[in-house]
Amino acid sequence: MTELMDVLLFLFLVITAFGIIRMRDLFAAVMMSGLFSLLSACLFMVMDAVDVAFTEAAVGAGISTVLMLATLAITKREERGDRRRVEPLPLLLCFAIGSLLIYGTLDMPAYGDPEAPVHTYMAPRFIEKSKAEVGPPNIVTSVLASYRGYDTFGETTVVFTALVGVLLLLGGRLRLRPSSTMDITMGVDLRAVKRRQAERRQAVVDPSAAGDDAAGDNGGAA
Amino acid sequence: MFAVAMLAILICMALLIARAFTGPTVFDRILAINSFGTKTVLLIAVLGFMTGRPDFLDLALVYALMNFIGTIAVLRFTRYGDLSAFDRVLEAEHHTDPNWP
Amino acid sequence: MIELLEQGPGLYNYWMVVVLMMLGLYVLMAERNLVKKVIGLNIFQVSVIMLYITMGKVTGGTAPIYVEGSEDAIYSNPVPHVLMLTAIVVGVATVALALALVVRIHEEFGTLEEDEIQAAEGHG
Amino acid sequence: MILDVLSWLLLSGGAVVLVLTGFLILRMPTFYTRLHAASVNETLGPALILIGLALQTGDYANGFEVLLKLLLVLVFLLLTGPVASHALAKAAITNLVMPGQFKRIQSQEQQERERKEQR
Amino acid sequence: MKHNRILRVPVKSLVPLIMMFGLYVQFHGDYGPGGGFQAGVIFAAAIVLYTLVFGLRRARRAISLRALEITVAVGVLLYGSVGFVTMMLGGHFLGYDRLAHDPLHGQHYGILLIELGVGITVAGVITALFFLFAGRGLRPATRERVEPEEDATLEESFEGAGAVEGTP
Repeated sequence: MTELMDVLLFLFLVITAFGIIRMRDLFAAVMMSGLFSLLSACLFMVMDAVDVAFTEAAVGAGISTVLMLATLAITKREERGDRRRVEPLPLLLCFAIGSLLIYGTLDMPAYGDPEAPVHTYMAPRFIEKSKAEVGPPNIVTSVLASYRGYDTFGETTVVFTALVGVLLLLGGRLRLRPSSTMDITMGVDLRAVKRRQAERRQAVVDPSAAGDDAAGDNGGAA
Repeated sequence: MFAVAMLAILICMALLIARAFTGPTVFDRILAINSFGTKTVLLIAVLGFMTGRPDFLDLALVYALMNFIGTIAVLRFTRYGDLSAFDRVLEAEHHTDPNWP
Repeated sequence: MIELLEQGPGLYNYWMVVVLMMLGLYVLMAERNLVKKVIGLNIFQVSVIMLYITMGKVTGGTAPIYVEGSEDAIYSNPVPHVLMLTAIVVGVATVALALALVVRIHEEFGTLEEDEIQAAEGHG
Repeated sequence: MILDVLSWLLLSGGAVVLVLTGFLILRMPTFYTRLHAASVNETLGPALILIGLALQTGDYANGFEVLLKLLLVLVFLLLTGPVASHALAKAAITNLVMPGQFKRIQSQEQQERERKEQR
Repeated sequence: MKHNRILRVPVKSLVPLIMMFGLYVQFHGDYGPGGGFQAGVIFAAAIVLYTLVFGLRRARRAISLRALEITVAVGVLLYGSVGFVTMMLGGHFLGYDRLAHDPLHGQHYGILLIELGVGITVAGVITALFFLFAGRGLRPATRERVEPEEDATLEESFEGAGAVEGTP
């Protein structure tokens, strides 16, 4: 049954990927990529990778989709629809590389083979010793946090750096721009407000010099 | 007997994927994908019992949660074309409604 | 079909992974739309993760979390899981950064199509 | 034994509900009728299957924990499913058309289909 | 008419529960699936859900971006400082054996601390990313730019309006 699930889910996955590629509507494509990610998380679950499934579900189906939707909200919803033909050169290249890779897989150990080279080095040691050396029952956690602690430190730093990059690109100084303030104030034109304020300030300034100081102080303090 | 339920879930998934692709309107797609998320939750639960280790139900909870968030985000997008411009609506309500928290 | 059920999928997983990978590559090469490219990158990334996880699976094994009270349980290989956990995290960081770039490009050029951007820059 | 039979009944009932509503989602003519099928698919199907699974937890060592989590998942699904359906219907009504005007929906679908065929 | 009451009531009660679930994932990661990264994402997801239903401004009033920046830095620093402390105690960088008398306990503390660091970092990063992307939407995407100086004076004058009017 698990094998059948594996086969079917992979089939669904490839069909979904095809569908995403053929879609013109970016919004629909983003939604379908959420579905794609849910499917792949199911597959990880079938292949015993519980932690990976956990992460993929949390990131791919939730956060990635939300971020992409936010991007679409700021940019465009539709792809330009004039070109519908298939590009020959990339297609040919993909076929060539793909057939080479498939030729390469012929030498790979079959799915689930316990004698595969991957399972003979490192992994048995982790599985046998990690309980005695590190402690937690979850082997993935003990490898992630203890044996490969450097790696995780690097990962955390990468996430941190990504935030720094996005802050540089999108952050700027963190307050609302005038045009957006206009949005929020239901179409009250802030420029008009500003003009009126300037006039009023001028009116305050003109009669006496004392008013000038007060208005200037207030403006400066704000 | 878990196999029967699993098979039903897989069939339902296939049907939902078909609807998500053919769906003429956006809302059909959203509906299909939302239902699909629920099916994945069920798949995790049944799979745990099938393989004899039903202690991974945290995952099912996460799937349900993320699916809900995704659906809400998509609906926000279709409703307002934006994930944040609906602030306007909320603010307006805030000004007109004295009972608003 | 029955043979397949008895023997297990064999190399089927790898082939599907290759197909996915090529789909992602095709999108990256042929598509002009930047958001679509990010989605293609996502597909490619999932295919790579899938390859590793496929290699980590052991027939008859369970998830690499110790089963209480049983000494002879077979576990799947935890090492690919750890590597791919890191890869997913880095992947979401990449996607976020790419999307931020897309947003900035759209603000600057008003379009998401690559050829239009090149034309606007003057060497299209 | 009785629990086993009951659980089997619930599981197969859930399976039937899932497949039937899945077909309905695919085959129903308009969006609102499909939504009708989908909300059954999102509440009744999972409820039957999860309760069926919950009756099986007695066989496991950590059965109580599993039972608790299953119920938590069930509560969460029953809480969020109808909310999502409601939000979906509301969004559809504001963006699309009212449920009574089937002809307009159908003509819109027709237009979409024609536009697709033209591509 | 109240806006989206049906959405609001369940979400309001769900958000704290989701946060609690995030904490469970964080500290249960040793025994089952989960860990710092997943917990951070779930924690951030709760905030995202709140933002989606109640609006960005309310969410930002609760959690400012400045605070998020500090949080993220604190997470990375926590991770790094664990490694530093183990070096100070005479071990390797991130060799947790030295953190307690019993190496197993040391490993336990070490894993707990660095998972906490990862969780804090990721929660902060994801929330900040969402705030940045959604907040960008508040500005209509046009090609005309608003110069910072003009921007500043506008805001100043808008905020100072009450003061100017208040001075008779």
